[in-house]
Amino acid sequence: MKSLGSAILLVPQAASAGDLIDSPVKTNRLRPPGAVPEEIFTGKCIRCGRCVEVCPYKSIVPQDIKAGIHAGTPLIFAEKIPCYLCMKCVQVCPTGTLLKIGMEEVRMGLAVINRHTCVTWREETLCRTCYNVCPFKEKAIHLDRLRPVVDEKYCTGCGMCTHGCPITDKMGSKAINIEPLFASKSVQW
Amino acid sequence: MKSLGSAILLVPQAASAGDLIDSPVKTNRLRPPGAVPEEIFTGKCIRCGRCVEVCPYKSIVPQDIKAGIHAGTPLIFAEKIPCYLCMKCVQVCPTGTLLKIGMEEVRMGLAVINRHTCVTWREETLCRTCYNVCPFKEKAIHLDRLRPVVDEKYCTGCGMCTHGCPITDKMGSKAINIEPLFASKSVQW
Amino acid sequence: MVNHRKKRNLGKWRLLIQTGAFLVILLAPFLNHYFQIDFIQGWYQSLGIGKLWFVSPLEGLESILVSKIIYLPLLIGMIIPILVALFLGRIFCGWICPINYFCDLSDRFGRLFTRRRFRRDRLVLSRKLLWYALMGEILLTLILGAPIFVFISPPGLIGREIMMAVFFHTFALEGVVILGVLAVNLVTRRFYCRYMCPLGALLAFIGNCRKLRVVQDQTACNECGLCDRTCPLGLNPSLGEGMSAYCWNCGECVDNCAHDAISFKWRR
Amino acid sequence: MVNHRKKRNLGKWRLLIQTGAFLVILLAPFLNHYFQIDFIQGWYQSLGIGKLWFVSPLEGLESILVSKIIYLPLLIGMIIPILVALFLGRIFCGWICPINYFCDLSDRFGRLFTRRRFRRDRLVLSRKLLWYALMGEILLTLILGAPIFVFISPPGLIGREIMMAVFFHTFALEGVVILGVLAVNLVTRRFYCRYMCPLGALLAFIGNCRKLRVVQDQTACNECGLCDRTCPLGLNPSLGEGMSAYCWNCGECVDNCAHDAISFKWRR
Repeated sequence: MKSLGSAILLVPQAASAGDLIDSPVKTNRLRPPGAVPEEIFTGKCIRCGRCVEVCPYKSIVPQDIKAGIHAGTPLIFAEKIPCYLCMKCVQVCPTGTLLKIGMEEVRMGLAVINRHTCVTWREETLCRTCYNVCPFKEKAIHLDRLRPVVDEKYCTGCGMCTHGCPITDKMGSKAINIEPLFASKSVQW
Repeated sequence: MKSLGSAILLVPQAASAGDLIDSPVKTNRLRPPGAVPEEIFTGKCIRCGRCVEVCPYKSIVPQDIKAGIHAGTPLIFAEKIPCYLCMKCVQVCPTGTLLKIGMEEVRMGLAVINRHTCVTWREETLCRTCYNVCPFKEKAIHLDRLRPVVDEKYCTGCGMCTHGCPITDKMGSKAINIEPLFASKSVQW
Repeated sequence: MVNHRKKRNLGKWRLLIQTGAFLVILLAPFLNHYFQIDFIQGWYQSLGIGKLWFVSPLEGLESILVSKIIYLPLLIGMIIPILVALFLGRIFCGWICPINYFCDLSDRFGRLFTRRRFRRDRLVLSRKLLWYALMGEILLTLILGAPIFVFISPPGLIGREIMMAVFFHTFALEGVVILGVLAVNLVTRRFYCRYMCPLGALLAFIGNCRKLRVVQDQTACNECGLCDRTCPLGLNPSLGEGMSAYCWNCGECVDNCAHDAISFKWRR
Repeated sequence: MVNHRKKRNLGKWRLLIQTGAFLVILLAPFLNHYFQIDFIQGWYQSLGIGKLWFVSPLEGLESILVSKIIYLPLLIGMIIPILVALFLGRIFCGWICPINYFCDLSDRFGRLFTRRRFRRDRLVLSRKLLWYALMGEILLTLILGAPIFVFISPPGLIGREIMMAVFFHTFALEGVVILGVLAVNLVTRRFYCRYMCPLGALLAFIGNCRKLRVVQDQTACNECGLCDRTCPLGLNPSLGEGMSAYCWNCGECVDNCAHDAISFKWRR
């Protein structure tokens, strides 16, 4: 719940920083791996599109002019095509907007389970899709009395669980969603 | 008690650093968030006043010529208007006198409870104002057998507790005060 | 038509290089997307060939100015484009940029249907506008905290639209900028390139003291004025404007001079 | 009164720009305080417009010298002011600084009541004092470990006093410096700017080899001496002192020359 709270705080915080137009980053809308804080992402990214071209899964989609000053910046729609952590994009980013990091260090966000919609937590059935697809199974997601539990320490926010989750509520949310917590970090100059 | 001790040491220490006039930083007189050590604060700050202008709460007050060489530098009077940790000032500081840090990393000082004046510690009544107003409740201030206790690990020194504290002694001190311990840190060149 | 004493072939070489450069950004998305061959990625904001990175000097400068962080690989990626501009001037515009390629193609196409070899420029402004475009672009970028003008830089947009079409079978809305730039070219040749392109301005600025220049031999010149009419940027090589910062060394005037009075010279 | 052959309007443009610049620092505190619109903050120590930062070169230099820490955003904030000074010289003083704005206004006001167009300078010292002021200021700053002179820099003080009035409904004591500077202006025009302002000295130093200069055409000059009397800094444009480091390119002499003998020239 705490995580959700701070994720909701993200947008007004970014707006108060003087952005003319709000960041497109929100639940299940993530920057690629290794992204610098959202505060300077749009300023640092030169819209060269190399991360988009190099991504073998078409996970990374460039924003168009409707995103205002964020147009041209890359975004991952976690529930559509998640990041498979191949780390090709961080290798080609020429500006350091995506910093070169290892697979386990990726923190695109944090998976948060909605215990009110998750069928396993509602004790309707025994689904363990998120657990099965997690690239860090037993670390990022483990089963606690057969119910999935996320560990902040290991979750990379890749979104494979969100993509795999069979539950979609009326608002389009999955029963496990990625909150881009780390995008709100501020820059150290 | 250790904390109080080093706070008292602060002023002579700063003076020994070659300042012609003592630093205005003392109990409840704090530099804004992210401030560099007091040793170089006055040298690094160019008195542009942008932190003062941008603060939505008027927490930050520029010193006038009576502060000697410190004139024009920003100061927060914790018991009057504390810092609400909106972090706008660190965003605009052009010189890095206020470094860009996150809300939780702020260390403007440390809240120290005076157990002789605090009505809860004196067991006169059950006041928990400081606990209630703390932005990091349960972390920075928790209740130990109903009495407030500060945790150095989490306290940012924002002063909201000092501002909220209903007790003011004859000297103008509150029952919980902010000691600017971290201002005495020395610079690593 | 003027009878050429010795026809040079710079124009054909330029067409070849422009076509090759265009094929690179046209084919790279296909190779990336359908064959997972990512040897070449990107376009003229940043082009990666194997492990070699080019970064456009203007985009790189803006990224540094806005983010206020020096990232060494970015600087290294800018070295080759800056060196090329230092020595050869605004040659990227004349010989590589797909916008000028399209404009050149449309000029060649037009010549098939009209007897007039050179189109007239209907709207001529002060050339200094180019510098104001650069300054305005950088100021606006700094105020907004995002490289907004460059994100709609026409050569970059062509690369992006090709990629969008290949990858997502759609076009981005901002592609209309390309159409606008090509449209104003019909009013005045290279209108955008002459007066408005901040990237061209930066390259021109860097190349102000370039080594390779278009030089006029006044003894051989018979003042026919053909070079002045042929220049797509509306410069007057006959008045020595091939030496100015504005010339992008395309070599049209060199090609067209009937008396060998204009040539490229390498200045030591 | 002299009959002007061709009246230039530089003076009116200057008044307009000065007024605009003053309105920015006058209105920004109101917008910040009452409407929480923090698009513009600060004044002439550091002005923030959106994500764009200007930092005064002198204050930035002192901050680096005293703290001995290089902070990249500070350097980037100084780029534009330094570039402007490199190309245009001490133009901030002449066209933006609120102190000179007030002095200009008082000059204009005075002309309403007296027939003498130009005030006489009652105390004329060596112009080199300006350099000593800069050196002394930097030395004192380094000795004290605090930018003491600049904290009482008059243009900065005006910004601070406006902010103090809006935010705290009070004035800071050090505001008397402004009154002092304006008072000595009555003794000798721009006395403080001529001999004492360290910021003006630094800008003059940076702009020593500036591109934009006031140049005198000796063939057109009839040596009437009007330019010399009109110069608020007491320079003699008729002796070519418009080319010296001291000139702040205000254009008063250009405006007042009856024979078009003095003009701004962009040096290549």
